[in-house]
Amino acid sequence: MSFTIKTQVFEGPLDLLLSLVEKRKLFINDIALSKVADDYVEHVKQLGHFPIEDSANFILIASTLLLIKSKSLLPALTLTEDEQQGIQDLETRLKIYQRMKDMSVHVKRMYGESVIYTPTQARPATVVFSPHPSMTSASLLHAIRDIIRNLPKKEVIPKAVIRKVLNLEEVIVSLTERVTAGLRMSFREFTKAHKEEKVNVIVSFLAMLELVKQGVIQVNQEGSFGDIHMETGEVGVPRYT
Amino acid sequence: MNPITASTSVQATLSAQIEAILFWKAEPISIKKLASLCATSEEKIREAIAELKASLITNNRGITVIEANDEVTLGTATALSGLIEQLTKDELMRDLGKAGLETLSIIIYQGPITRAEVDYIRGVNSQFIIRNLLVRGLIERRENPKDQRSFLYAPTLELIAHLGITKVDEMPEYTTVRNEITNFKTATQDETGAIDKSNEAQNN
Amino acid sequence: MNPITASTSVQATLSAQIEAILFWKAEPISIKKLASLCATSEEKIREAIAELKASLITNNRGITVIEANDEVTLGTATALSGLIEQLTKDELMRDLGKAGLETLSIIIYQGPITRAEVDYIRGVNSQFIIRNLLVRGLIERRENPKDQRSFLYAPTLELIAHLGITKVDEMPEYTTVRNEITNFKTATQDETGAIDKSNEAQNN
Repeated sequence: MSFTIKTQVFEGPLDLLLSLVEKRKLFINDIALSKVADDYVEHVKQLGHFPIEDSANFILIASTLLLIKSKSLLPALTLTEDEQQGIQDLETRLKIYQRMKDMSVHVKRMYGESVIYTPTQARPATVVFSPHPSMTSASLLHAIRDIIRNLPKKEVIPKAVIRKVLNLEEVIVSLTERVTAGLRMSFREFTKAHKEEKVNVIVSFLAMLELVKQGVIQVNQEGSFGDIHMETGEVGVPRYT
Repeated sequence: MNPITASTSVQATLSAQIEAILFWKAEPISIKKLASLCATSEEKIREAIAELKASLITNNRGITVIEANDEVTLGTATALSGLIEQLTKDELMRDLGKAGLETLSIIIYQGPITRAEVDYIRGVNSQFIIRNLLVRGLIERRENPKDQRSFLYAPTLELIAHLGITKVDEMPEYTTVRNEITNFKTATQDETGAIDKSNEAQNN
Repeated sequence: MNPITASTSVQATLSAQIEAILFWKAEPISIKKLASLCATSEEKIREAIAELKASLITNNRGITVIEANDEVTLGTATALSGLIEQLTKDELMRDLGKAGLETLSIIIYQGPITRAEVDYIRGVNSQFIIRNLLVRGLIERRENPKDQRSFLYAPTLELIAHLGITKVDEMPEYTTVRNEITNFKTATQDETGAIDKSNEAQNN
């Protein structure tokens, strides 16, 4: 686990992801992404307080990464077309982002280095009072009203909703409770309660993987289209592999 | 400034240096001032000006050097004066459109106001629109008592009279509008300091 | 094809006309507007601009033509930027900030581009940084011919001038990078679906 990266400020989830990939000197592909999935989740946990709408972006990418990782761990896992697309998209975005990051070095170096200056003022011309017929009190009021209407407002996403959908910890807690109580249940059953959004499925999945990682539960899948069954392992005695 | 740029700028001919300065300043400059800006003698400046003048004529360029009373400036070539005169007329008649009305309304309702603030309220850069409004005598610019490097813009008396009022506060909904914009400015300024950031290249 | 001598002599006058107009206007002017002012075709204007540009370079002149988004303006030659920099009182804010640099690079290398696409590449909401760049006059927004509800963002002449280039394709690796990105995108089937998803909350 790296602690050097922790102090860095990331512009967004792709910035973080790219720095993790580059740190390991990997090319952008699914293997690289599965390798950095754990690092990414770890960093997202440490980043802590970012604006709620950004955290949604971070967590969505975390879920895609864990999907990639779980596919590499459980090759039998079948991905839906959407999920497959999501993985490909992430790769593409990251590749584009990487090229843009490279190019930003040029922009930074060149910006302000040898400026082409444009004239500081208009060529001297005699000022002739020349209002345009469109300039009336009424049209000016209309114009300023338009401006006021278009003043930027924060794009507010209701905090309560996002919290409910994307709070990892809550999903983990709920999953842990149900697993310890019921000992054996299917992943599909668990996600039934949250099926409104694909995000929920992914987050549940992510939470499950988190539990797997912590050794709280074990996963087995019967056949490639079968349900994933979870059962308690040695609860309270984490195993690290 | 890196050494490469510095050395190339030394290599640029004196007449190119003079041309760039005159072009950029857009107003008459004395020979003496040019000599000091280019760190050379007035004699050399005169030679370089003659050179520039000749080169502009030989190459049939659209601009020319105008000299009077030991001052020089650039102007458009006399052969093109008809075109430019037409352009000037068209320019004054042209409808400045939505951008013009917007900018003018901000200066009327919020003036005296800096260009940075106009930019910030509009969400786009207003440099050229403001120049246009100045040339048309619709707005005027004054010193900013709070900041020597920037100017304040306000409607001209002619504009106020043209709008059929005697003072800006007779504009419809003047107080309401002013308050609404002030609220926006104070709310966002605290949060982001965005006005400061937009201050660069403020030279108008 | 007309006799070569005849056509070059017509173009020489045209490039002088353009130079005079650009000089006098001292602000960005569209190719279309130039064509109407000079009563000729946009095609001929483009040729004449190329000629003017070449002639300014060949004759080591102090000024240059910069182009972006079908607009042109005159500026001081890059070789003289050090000299003018010493004369200007305005402190250029060179630091764009990390988000600004990132967003600007995307708009330079991939523009004209929608905000949804910028968001998609950056993985975060770019509303405020885009507004900030608009206010600073570094990018401009225009109608999106493909979608009336969204806008396209592109570098301004001001940005091109700040980078010390005369056209956006003078940026290092410009064509290579643009092609590469097109290839990345076509490699991913149906990636538009993904862009649509990030389209929500697009109101800037």
